[in-house]
Amino acid sequence: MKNKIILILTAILAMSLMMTGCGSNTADSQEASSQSAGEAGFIFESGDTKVVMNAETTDILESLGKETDYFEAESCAFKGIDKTYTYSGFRLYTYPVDEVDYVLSVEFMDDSVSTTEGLSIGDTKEKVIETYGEDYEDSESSIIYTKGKSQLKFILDSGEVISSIEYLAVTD
Amino acid sequence: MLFTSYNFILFLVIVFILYYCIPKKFRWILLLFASYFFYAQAGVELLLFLLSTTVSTYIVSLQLLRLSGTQKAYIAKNKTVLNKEAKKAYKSKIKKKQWKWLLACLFFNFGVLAIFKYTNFTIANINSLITAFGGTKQLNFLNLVLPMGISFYMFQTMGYLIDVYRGTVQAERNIGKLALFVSFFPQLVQGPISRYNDLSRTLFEKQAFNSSNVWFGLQRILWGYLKKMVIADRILPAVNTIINAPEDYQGAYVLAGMIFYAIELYADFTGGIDIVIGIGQIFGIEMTENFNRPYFSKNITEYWRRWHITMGTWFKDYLFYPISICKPMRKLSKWSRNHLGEAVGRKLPVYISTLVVWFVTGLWHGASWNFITWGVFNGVIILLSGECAPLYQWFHKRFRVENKIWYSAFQILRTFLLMSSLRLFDCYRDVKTAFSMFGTLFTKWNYEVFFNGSMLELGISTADYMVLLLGVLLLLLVSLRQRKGSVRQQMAEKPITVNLLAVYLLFMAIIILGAYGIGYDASQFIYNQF
Amino acid sequence: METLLEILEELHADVDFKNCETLIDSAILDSFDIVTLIAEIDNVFDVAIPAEEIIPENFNSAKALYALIQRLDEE
Amino acid sequence: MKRKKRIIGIVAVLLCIASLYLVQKLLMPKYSADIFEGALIEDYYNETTEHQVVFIGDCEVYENFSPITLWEEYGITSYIRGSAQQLIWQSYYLMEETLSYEKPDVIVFNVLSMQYGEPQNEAYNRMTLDGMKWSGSKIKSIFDSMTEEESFVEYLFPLFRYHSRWSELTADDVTYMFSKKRMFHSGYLMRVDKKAAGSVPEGKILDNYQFDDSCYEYLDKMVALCEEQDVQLVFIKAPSLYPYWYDEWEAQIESYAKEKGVPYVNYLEEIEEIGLDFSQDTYDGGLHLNLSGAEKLTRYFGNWLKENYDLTDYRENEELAKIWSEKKDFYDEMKEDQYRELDEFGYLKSYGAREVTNED
Repeated sequence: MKNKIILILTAILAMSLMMTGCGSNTADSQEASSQSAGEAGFIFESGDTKVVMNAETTDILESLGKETDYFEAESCAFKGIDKTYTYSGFRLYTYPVDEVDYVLSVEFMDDSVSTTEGLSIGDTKEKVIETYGEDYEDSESSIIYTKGKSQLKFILDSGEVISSIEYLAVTD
Repeated sequence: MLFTSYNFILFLVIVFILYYCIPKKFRWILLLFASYFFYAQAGVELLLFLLSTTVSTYIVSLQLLRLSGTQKAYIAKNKTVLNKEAKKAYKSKIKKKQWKWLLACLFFNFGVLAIFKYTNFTIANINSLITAFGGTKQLNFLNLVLPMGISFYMFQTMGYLIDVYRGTVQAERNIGKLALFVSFFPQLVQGPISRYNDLSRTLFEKQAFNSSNVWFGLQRILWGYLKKMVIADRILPAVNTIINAPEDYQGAYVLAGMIFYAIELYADFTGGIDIVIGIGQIFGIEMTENFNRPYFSKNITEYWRRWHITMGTWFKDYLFYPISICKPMRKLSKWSRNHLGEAVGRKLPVYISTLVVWFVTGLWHGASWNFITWGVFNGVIILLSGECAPLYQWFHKRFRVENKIWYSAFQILRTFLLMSSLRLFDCYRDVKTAFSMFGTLFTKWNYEVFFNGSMLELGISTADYMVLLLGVLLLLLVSLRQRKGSVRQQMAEKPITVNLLAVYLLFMAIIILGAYGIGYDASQFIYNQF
Repeated sequence: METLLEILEELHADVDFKNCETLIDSAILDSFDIVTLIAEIDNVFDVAIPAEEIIPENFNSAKALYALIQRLDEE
Repeated sequence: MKRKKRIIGIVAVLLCIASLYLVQKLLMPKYSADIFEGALIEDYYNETTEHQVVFIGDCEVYENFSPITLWEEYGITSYIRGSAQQLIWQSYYLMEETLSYEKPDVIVFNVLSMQYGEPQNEAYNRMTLDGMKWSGSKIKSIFDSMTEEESFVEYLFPLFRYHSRWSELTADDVTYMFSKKRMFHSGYLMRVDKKAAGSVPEGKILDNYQFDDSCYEYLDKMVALCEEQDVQLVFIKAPSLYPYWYDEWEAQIESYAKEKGVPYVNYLEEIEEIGLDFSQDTYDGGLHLNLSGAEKLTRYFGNWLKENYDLTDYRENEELAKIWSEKKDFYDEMKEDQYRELDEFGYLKSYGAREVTNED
């Protein structure tokens, strides 16, 4: 029995010795494997409030202060209610997951607000692509960038001028 | 096509019905088609891998056959003139030729395996070396899809080839049959790794419908599904919660994780094998058993005799022995006898080949340092316990605990925990984490979490725990029954109504308690990924 | 034969190798023993037992093993 | 001996199937405590007589029109084949199915669902589809409605879908195993409570206002089907303030209706005429009307029907009168009971309402 303990201890010892040995390699091979892992998404900043998609709303609402307008919509048949908070310049939409609300999207309503990267309604398509790059999917009149669990969507008037900007949560 | 998908069930039913409708002599051909259809579901282009292995093996095996044929003929012809030496010389000449062929084929096939399984791993390591030496240039990863089940059919087929080379197996002249041996669909994805002599006995036979075979096979399949769907997939969320957030779940959680994973892995892997062997049985095909109640092992060596048996024996026969008794090794051993003393010379071969084998075993499980470390540790511990064997014997004799139940129980528990802690390596994202998590077992005393309800925060509910508890108890019960031989046999001897009721309950348990459908993410069998 | 038995005794003093017929089947000899055994035999009898001969039939009893050695010696 | 075995085998199989059926019945959701909407569709099969008017659509019909009122005021027999977030192809196949049971004079379709071009949500699918009796229509509807995660087998044997409910079974699951709780009034889901509509935000800017082609496809099919069966088809947009009804959508529907010669009424534009007061007539801030709202809208609609189509007044018809007075009684009962609960608890406890929490 004693010997078993000794044995196990030696094993542990051996392990800890090898730690140093494998350490460096593993770190990298993990890097390699975790390449596809989701990075942080787009974040909307109002003042010093960071609005992160799919984040719990309580704190965010707290620091955004009193909304100018509030609306809640009971979705057909289901208990959950989608809430809409209107602030000057943008709207915040939430979705519920059992009793808790999460950020669904932030929609700009006028050019008084701008994205963290500095785009606002009225800017041109070129500027968008300059700022956010070529890696987007575009439908008839919109450009959508996806990053982590969030999307940034620009709707273009006559394919040229931004008529709407929206941060969207990618829910699954 | 996951075994647990509706499509697979449908596929199976259709194949089953066809199998017994068509004339006996075509039945193995149907299985061949079925197998290729099954494999094609993963991607038609993947069939190329299957084919390349099959064809290359076919050609080479026939070459080997031809050569030994000529050898016989030659010797027979010149019996009179040839003296012993000449005969030997000729034989070794032939053997060399055969050896070349064999080598070429092994090289080609394992080459394919290596490229698809280990390229990115190698790149990762090269990159890390580059950075280690202050380089900035990094190689890009290739995106190679690992062909389904390649580790299994590769080993099985190469085993066959080596056997042909050794002359213990008569090379198969019908490429169709060889193709079926390589691709037989139930075992294609997760073994067991069959030997040609074992499998071919029933695989190509003209199978007649045998109701008791079908009945037994069916029960085995259900039993497998119960393990996989009711136990393994139900406990899965808890395991993932724990191992995916090592920073949050330490100490007691690691212990819980170890045990949960032990349960999951057992239920998943043995369940999968039950399904495979059961399917074989309903087609009247016998496959080698892959497990023998492993968690009842009293030491690690025994454990590896009883867990994933077909892999163990494969490595033993095709890697361990060849290495440990090859000429250079014998020379080495002789040399060290003379220079380093009896004991060393005696052990050296065993030590070297053991470590090699376990390194490869680790590598076989996956291209990552986790598995390699895991493998090497198995090897080390096996050797260590080998070293301690005399001490044990002394201890056993001294205290006369050998056959005391409580002592056996202790040994079993000890082995179980040992193996579970080794598995930490294939749980956690990298070796470092595995070590530090193992450390927290002793440093972080938060064992209260077992009682303060934290266990319900892991993603499985009280109801789940209840099901799991019952499930595990059932597994235990059946394992204990198995000591008295086949449980299904024992059931069959009971009145038919009892037997039917049991099977019925099994069936209902799967339907109702199975973790399948919407709300559960359909999960692969763990061993499909190797 | 005697020498072979001696070699075996060295491995496991407590086994009656003269009469035991199931050295492999009842897991008395594990793979380590076998390797050691083969090395020894190579040493003493100068007979190299190839991997393909490592099958239960050849190792289950001292007799069988001895027969094997002789056969290989013949060739 | 062999024969005995075979008999045992057969019996066993039969028992097994039977028990599977029972278990399935037990485990399927009963929608008896909340989410009553789930039981709407199959409630139709309890109807014993035909209807002159059949409403088809989503919550904007089953929450906003009251067939009982239609009967009381105009002697028009009607039924609402509505279900939560009913998608347009589901509506079409329900229409198809309904027409295989009866031949109404008028079919009313609420056009809100034109906005959804592809399957939306498994739970809603279930509520529309599980209730349907097996028929070609059901099967087609299932295949058109399935989302990625769903599979036909799970519709064929709902047990595979609901097997996990074993852990949340209640007494209701036994009580309503074979016949659902009576909750509806010819497909109308009653709510008497009030929640005034605040300011409703105008809808987000969309990048594309064009209805999906597949939606038009089914709209065409509806028109064709009704012509073939010569049933008068009517399009409506119920006066729900939310979800937002875009002018671009309105325009498309109008032009489509004109082109096909289908009457179309958008009640959002006639809120005054109807006399709807969204501080009084809605129970959830403008999405759905409550009883008083529904009755107002129904009267208004009934008038319109009477003016435009000559629908017989069946109030004199003994048989129907009997059936409908019975319906009426149940209607009044429930109305009373709901008012009682309002007084007692301040909210409709047993009618799927949420407890009123005074948000600022």
